[in-house]
Amino acid sequence: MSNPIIESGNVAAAMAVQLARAEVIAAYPITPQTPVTEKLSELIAAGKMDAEYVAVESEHSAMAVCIGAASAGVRAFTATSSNGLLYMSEQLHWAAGARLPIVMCVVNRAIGAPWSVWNDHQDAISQRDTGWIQIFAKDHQEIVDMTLKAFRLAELVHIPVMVNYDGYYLSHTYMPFEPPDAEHVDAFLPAYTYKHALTPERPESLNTVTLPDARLDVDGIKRGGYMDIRHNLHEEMGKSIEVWEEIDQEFQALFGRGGHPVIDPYRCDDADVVIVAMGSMANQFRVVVDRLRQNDGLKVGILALQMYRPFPSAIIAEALQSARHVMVYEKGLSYGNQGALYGDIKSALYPYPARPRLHNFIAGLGGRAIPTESLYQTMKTACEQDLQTPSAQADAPQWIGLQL
Amino acid sequence: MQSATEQIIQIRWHGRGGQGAITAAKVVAEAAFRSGYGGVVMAPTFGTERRGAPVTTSLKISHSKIYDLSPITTPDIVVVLDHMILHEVDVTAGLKPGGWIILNTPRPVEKHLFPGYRTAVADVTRLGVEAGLRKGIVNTGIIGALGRASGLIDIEALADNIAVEFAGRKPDANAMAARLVYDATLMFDNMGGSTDA
Amino acid sequence: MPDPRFKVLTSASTSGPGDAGRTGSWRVERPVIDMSSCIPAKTGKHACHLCWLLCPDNVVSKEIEPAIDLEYCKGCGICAQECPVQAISMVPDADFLEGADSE
Amino acid sequence: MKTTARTTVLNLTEEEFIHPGNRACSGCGLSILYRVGVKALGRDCIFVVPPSCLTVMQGLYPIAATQMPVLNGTFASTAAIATGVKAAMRRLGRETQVVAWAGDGGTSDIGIQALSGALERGEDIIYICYDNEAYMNTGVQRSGTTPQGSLTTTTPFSGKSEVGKDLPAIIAAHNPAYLATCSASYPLDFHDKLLKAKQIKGLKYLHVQTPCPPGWGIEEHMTVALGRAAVETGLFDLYEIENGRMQLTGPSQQLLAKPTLRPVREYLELQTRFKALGDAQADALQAQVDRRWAGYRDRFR
Repeated sequence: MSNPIIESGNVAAAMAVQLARAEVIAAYPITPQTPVTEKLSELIAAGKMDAEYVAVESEHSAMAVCIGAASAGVRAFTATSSNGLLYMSEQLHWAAGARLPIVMCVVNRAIGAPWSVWNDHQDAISQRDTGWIQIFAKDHQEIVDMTLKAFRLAELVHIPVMVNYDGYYLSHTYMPFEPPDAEHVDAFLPAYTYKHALTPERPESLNTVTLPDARLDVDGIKRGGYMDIRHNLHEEMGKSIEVWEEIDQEFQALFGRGGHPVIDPYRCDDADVVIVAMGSMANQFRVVVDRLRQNDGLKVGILALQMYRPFPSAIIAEALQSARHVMVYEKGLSYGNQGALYGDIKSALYPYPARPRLHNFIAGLGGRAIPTESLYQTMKTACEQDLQTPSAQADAPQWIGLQL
Repeated sequence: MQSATEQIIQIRWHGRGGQGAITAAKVVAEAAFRSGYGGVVMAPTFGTERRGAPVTTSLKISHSKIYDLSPITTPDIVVVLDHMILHEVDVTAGLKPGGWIILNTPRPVEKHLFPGYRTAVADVTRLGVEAGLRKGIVNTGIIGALGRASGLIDIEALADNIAVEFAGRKPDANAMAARLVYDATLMFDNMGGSTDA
Repeated sequence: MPDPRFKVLTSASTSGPGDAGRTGSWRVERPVIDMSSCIPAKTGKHACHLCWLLCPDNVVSKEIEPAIDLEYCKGCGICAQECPVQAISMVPDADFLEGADSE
Repeated sequence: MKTTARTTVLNLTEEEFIHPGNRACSGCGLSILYRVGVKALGRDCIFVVPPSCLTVMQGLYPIAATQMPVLNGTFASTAAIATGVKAAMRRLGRETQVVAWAGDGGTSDIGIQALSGALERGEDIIYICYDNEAYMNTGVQRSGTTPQGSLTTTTPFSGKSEVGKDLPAIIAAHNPAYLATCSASYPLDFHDKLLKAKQIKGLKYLHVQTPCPPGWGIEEHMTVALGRAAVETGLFDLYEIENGRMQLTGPSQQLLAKPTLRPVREYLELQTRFKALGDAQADALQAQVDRRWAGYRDRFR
């Protein structure tokens, strides 16, 4: 096993991409993602990584290069943030519909207007329906491990994977992590091959215009229409949760880390109140949970959600069955409705007998600081109040730390 | 079960964009980690600051993994790479009572008294030149003052990590700067007399 | 390699003729070659073959007596227009319909 | 300059790479171009195609008209997708030609950013723009290259008021490894320019005027005649730019010997799309062509 090192989250991501032996890197700068592609260009220029580095002219083209490379059977990677992710939105749908196992790091940042370079999750949340698998890391070790596992997952299920981590809180922060050794990574992540790879030996036309209805091919075999292809994407995205868990077990056997690939509960076993959050905020809540238990005797736990799409409804609903209250804290929302994660959790619980009361909190948009003290006070107040708020009223998200 | 609320030492670095406060904080983080602090988190200012503007960097040090990445609001120590910053920024903001102010200044320590706090000063700029560095390189030297005042990490561990971080960029002179500053640092406890041994 | 439990359906097409069906049915007029004027037919040598070169639909053969694949010929008439000796005439397809003769 | 033996109709390969019975319109200029062009490219190539008439011509899943691999991609990203495919070919150690084949809208409008980037990077690809001078696939809307005065469904009464973009000039400003203009009516010229492009490293750009019967308002059998008229009237010139040097080629070069060219009206009057073009505009166009050709004669003769 390698020795731990102290580096930024962006460097951690770049090291994982190096270890994964990505072969084509498409790069376009955007804060706070830029250091990922800077580091990769440095690794390639220094001969420490053998890959094609394409300095493209836009994020739209970054994903286009990945689409081209992956369609030809080569492992491709890019990274972006915020408006960059939105600029490639069309390509995200395309990559998923074409079932290309592209991996992309998204360093989560608020979306303009107005401009903000700071962290929230609206970029990734707004792309939740693209058909990409979306996972969220909480610290640098998870950035490294999840990125490697993301390549494995993408290539097993042939669905692109977005590895999300918080801008600045993780991207520019330095902390220790252990880079896996290359030999074990090679064993964990075999070379990518694609049965439909573009090649003159077996010519195929990919992403051809596809009719609403099924149609016979040149050999008389019935092939699905658009809807059948999309249904398959949906079904197989759902099945990816299981594969993600299996990959985590493989990873754990090789590297000794893992065990909570989909949800990561902390002190939830006996909790009356369970907080749900994604990304680094979920780790921050561990401190809050400890204080609430220690100082106030409140039985509180934090459930970190690691996989946002496909949404692990059953796993989450099961995990929340014994909670009386669930507090969903999130850094993005569906404007005019409620927190996107909140809505997902609410719908996940609907078929289950026990439905804890749900409470929605919006925090940290555009980098608004989320002081640990304010999380503690918010939780304390919420727990001390009569938590039997009628659900219609509780549905309206409470905004943490508003200054107007 | 390990408690996530375990004591965390919080150090806030005040420098100017381009001055190397981030690198200095990273060296201290490395040295702390190698010295047995399992939890270190170093976070630069989250912003769009440009060269020359005052910037801060946060360093948290703990014996166990740190889960709370929120910015430092109540530091135990502030490190100031340039005494002129004192005119622009209230470096004591949130500083815990009795906390340390580590300051690069050519002036005597008596000129930098902060009621209720402890001060450690050294002419890091001059000592850096003495160590063989270009004038204005202060980020390695100031680490010596931090090591001396805080006693958190052994000066040899700090100097070693400086040499590693600055491999190919005058590693010996940079390590020497920290050693010279360590020896020259003067400390004053404005809560009741000099702590200078 | 994908997990065997996954089908990975995509729109990957393989090539074959007649994707649009028998496009000969699009035609209103069909080209008819007068072999007594056609340069290669008349001279018995490979020559001219402009009808083969300029056919958008790849339905004219490059033979001494050029043949037209009426299954797919869309009847655009470029061959007739471009023939340097006007050996090709466009004749209403209706004239060739089954039963047209018996009327 | 190296001279290569020109392909003739007699020695052009009989091997066909495009299946008949595809979805192209009757008399489609692109079909002629595509069918003959791929003969020059051969089987060791991969096409990248954005939404365009070519997408439709390629066939509907699961049947394809082209016998070579094709990657259909989003409208704006043709040159970038081709970049990715080429990067993959380098990784795989393959010499396979990567050929982007897009329309004028996909090149001069929505795709120009990606193309400009690929040009600046000097990507080793062939980029073919078949210019039928409007968005034909969506039903004849004005594009950046639509000529002034042309009726389209978005310039329905008096025609496009602006002058069309000189796209080859924009490309030339990027200093591509090779640039050529071609016409669907001279498929062998296109074929041989592709043969040449295949031998050159870097980005090779071929701009091909491509008559479109429904879009131009011409009868289906007139496709080739129209493209020829565009060249013979001096409206659309065939040339190459290599190492920054421009040279008229083939049919256009032969026109240099002629004292006068066919009047542009002969070309305009064959098409309903120019029926709103007034005499003054036609005269202005003629004057513009005359000036350009006077310049050519001074320069090249």
